[in-house]
Amino acid sequence: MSAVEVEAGTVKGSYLTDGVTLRSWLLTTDHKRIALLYLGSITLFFFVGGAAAALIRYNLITPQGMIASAETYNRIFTVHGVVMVWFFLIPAVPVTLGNFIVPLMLGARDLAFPKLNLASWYLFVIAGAVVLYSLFVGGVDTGWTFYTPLSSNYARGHVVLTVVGIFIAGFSSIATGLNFIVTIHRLRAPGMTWYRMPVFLWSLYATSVILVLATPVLAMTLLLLAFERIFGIGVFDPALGGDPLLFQHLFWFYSHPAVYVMILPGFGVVSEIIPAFSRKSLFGYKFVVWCSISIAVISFLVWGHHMFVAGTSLYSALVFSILSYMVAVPSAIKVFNWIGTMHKGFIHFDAPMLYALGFIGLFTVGGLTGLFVAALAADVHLTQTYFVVAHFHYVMVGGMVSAFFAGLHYWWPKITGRMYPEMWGRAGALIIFIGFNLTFFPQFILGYLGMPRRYHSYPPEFAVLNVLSSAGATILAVGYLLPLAYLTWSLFRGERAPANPWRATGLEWMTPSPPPTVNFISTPIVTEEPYSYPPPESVQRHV
Amino acid sequence: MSDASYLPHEFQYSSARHQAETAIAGMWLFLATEMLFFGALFLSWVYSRHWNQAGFDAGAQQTNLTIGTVNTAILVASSFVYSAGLAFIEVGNKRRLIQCCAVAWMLGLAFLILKFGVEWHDDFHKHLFPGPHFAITGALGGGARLFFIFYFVGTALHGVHMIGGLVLVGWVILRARRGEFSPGYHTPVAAVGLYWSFVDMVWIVLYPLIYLVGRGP
Amino acid sequence: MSLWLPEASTTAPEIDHLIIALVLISCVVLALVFGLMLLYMFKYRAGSDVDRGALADKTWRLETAWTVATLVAFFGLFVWGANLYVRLFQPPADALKIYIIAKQWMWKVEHAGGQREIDAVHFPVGRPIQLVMTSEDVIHDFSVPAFRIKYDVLPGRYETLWFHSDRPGTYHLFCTQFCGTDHAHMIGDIVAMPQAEYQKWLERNGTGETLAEAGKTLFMRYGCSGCHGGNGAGGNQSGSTVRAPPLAGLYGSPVTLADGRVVTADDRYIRDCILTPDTQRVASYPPVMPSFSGQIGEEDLLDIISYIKSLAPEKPL
Amino acid sequence: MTPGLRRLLLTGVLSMLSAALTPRTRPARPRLRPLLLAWVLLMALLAIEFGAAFTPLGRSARPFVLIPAVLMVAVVGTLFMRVGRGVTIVRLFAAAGLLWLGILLGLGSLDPLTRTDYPVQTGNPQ
Repeated sequence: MSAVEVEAGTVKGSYLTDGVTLRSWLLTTDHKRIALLYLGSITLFFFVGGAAAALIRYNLITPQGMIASAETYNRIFTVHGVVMVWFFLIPAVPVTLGNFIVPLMLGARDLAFPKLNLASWYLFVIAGAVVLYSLFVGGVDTGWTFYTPLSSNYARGHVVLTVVGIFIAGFSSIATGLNFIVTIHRLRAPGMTWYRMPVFLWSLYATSVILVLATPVLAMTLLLLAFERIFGIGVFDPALGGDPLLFQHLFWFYSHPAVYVMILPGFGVVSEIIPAFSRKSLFGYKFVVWCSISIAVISFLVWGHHMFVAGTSLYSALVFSILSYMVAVPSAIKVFNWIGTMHKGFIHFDAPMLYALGFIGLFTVGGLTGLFVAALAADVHLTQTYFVVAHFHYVMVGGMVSAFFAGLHYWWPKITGRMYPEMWGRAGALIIFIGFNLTFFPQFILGYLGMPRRYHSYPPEFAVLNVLSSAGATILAVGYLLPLAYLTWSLFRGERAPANPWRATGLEWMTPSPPPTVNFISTPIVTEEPYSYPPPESVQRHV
Repeated sequence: MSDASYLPHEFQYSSARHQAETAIAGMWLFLATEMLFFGALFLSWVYSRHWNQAGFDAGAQQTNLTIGTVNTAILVASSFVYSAGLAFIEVGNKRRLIQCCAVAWMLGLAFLILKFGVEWHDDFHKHLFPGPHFAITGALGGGARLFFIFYFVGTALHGVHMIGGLVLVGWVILRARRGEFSPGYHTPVAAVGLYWSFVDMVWIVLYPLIYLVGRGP
Repeated sequence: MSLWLPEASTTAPEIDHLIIALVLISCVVLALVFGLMLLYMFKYRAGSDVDRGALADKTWRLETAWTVATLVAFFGLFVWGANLYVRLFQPPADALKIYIIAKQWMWKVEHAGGQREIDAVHFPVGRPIQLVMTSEDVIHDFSVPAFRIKYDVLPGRYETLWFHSDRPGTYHLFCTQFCGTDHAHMIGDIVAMPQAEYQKWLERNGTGETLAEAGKTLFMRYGCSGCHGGNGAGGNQSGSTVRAPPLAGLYGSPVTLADGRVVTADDRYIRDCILTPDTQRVASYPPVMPSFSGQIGEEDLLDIISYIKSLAPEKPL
Repeated sequence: MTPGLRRLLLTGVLSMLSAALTPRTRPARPRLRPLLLAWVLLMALLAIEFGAAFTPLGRSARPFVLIPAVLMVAVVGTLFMRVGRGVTIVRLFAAAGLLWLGILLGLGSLDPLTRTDYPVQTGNPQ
């Protein structure tokens, strides 16, 4: 991608300095500014959800529970689930890094529908406000899964309010996904053929397919749940002829693909970083690309594996089990490809690379334990225990949050025009990796031993492992606070970033840091494959 | 639309035509999400009927087939007339566009009046609303109740989409009266037309689910 | 090779074998991934002078190889897990039935002899036990880690679970489907006892009235006998104007329904007949039976079903 | 289906094909013919559906009255919404919507349609 020279010097100011009033931010249609608005919002939610997580680990230090009331505990883990899933994990990479980077990577000036993009942020904020309000006026104690008939007929608390919040957040997701898909189809720079697109774009394309096609099902499900709770319509109520498993089918039709909404962008981020810091092109580019797309499709065929012991038909359990193994194949292929990329590379250990390597390790553990719960008979023993909790935290927190941090560090110079302190970045990556394993590895064993999830108190024989997990959580908490501190510091004191601090490929590095409002002064023309890192010999000389 | 190259467009697009085609594509993708939205409702129909077939069908037999069929014909006609309006503006006939949109709008309103003013009114009168005085009791009551839940939820959600459609068609009429559309620029007319026809499609599926499948000896 | 968790049922070792196999596979893959990662991190670090040689530019051969290898391994795991799962949910014919009713937040347990207990299940070792479970309110889940079994307990229908334990002892019973405030207190004991002790326990806790006897009283009280006859002999015999199918000998036999389906009359079928008779109507009988949905509690239902079950055909009227 | 109906459907399909194949030049007159054809087809299908309401069909065969509705949806999609014209991704999006709808309804109904009563002991006590 050589046709564009860095135009530093010809541009005065950047998207950050074009308009400094609050109004110019709140009414902006610039994808870069909207990305920053989103970044602020999801950071807030990450720490709300994180505080709930801290309280959960605090409670479980002793078998009888440190928090006196079981009801309070139940509300806390519901908040943790709802906020983390819908207000951090699902939006995190797409709406921040995606929003910022997608048009830049494509060589476009903005997304296809900038006003829709701004509207999606407002929807997100309104949704978040509704959910936080419901939390302050008493919260919900159903778990984030809202299983009927508990949520419809039995739970106290503000179920309808929370559901309304999630319903609105869903439309924000749909707007974002729709924008990305149309943008990637229609706004590629001249010469940017499909196979010249970096994997990050492919991943966000796959993510958006899921957002756009799964979220409406959640919307209808939540609508029916709200009707069920307010009017007692009975669609999910066995006493009125309904079927509670219908709720679970509809819910997981959305929520299982949503897991891939959380992880696919992470795949994309890592697929950018590993080649950039190995100074080598991505191993098996086309395989990685098509793995992303096939994950997006197959992820819709596996939701039934959440229901192996729920009372579905035996045949449907068998079908869903084998399909679940199918979806694991492309994920496995990706891990092999990243490692293949490192082979014979020139590996630099900057903070983004360390986070990315942490991602590969933790995601591999998460993926492998997924095989346990996809095997029908093993799932019978392991499901609904801490084994499952550990499994999905390895994928979503170990995997996805590491990838989010990797991407945030990688593109931080581009977004802010400042460098973060490198040593602190590396320390953060290491502490998060260690803290994460200390927190969640014991939970695999707890789960095998049979400790059920969502328990406020537990039999004393589980105490040692729980204390270990809670101790690890304190390290993890330090690991997450660290980036907040040094990244904030770098905003004011960080070194000025050059246009391409990593000597990386990709159109986003061909424009100044931070980019001008119009992204590119002249439309870039793409002439090369992605990841065209110079041959190793020349790098060696350079080093 | 070769004469459209000089028309204004947003800065991320290369031409007005590029922008117009993209907007239409975006509308189609939105309609794909709407398909899945109603798809979840249709799945609830499958479940409710599967577990309560006799009662569910007994409920369906209480519906007003005449109004349902007339309403289907009205919506089909409305969609037809609107599409004709689009065909007229493509050749620059602005007057016909306004006339067609107005007819389509009124047909849509007629549908809503028949549906909610007459049919729902009768249903309430016959105690078919699944409340405490629900008319169908006994062994088939449970299934019939679930049928009318589907009936009221389905028609209400479709009705909300219809009202949204009427607002959009009204907006198109207003802009058309201001003379904003031409053979070179009529993207909003086409996009709203897609939505309007989609709402029609939803009804075309709801019609047999409500009035036909449960009927018969 | 159980870590600290006893393998107290006959299927537990089989599930453990599957889990151990999965652990071993995971360890191999992890060693491969971490090993290669660490090796490359060291060997190909930017500063190292190691000879990189020429890069392989054709990758599809390698890609196909590991795709196929993964697929084959996964298919093997699927077959293993699925085969065991299917057996896990096929109760043997001679199982002793115990009835479980879950409600927020307790387990109510009923034995055929009329013994009732709460948050504990006593049963004899050495023979298969089949649980017939339902819930009075929300979805619960009956989980016994020591037996490696677990199944959701849903309102409005019977679910079943079976196990065979040869090891006397007391094990944990957990509710593992979140069911509201005191979910964590919905725990109990699974007590496996030697035959003789179990007999003693039954005698000690006997109420003098078996489930079937209690059910007979209810059969009269709810008016079932009005149509189905005093001993479930069928209607239209003793001057009754209503024709109703006979119930004696019904349990376990095939029934042809009005819509042509043939089903086996098990607990779930009889339950559905009582609660939603129109969906389960027997061929050649008129649809006159009223629905008892919402009028009979779960415990009474179990008693009535036990009574119907006890009506063997040879029994003199 | 009657032969007359079959002929009607055939002409419909043929004209859809010809509409899709005609070059995309702006006609001097509005293209009303395909719309009229669509309207006629839709009314015919509606009449079939209406007739089906009075046909004796078994309870499990009744969902087949959805077939004309599916055809009507196809007519609206091709002739009113002109899915065949415009940029390729329009067809891609429409196909994606249909495919995923199929997944939702297909895999979603798999469970209730195959759910059996729990396997009871077949060894009859008699």
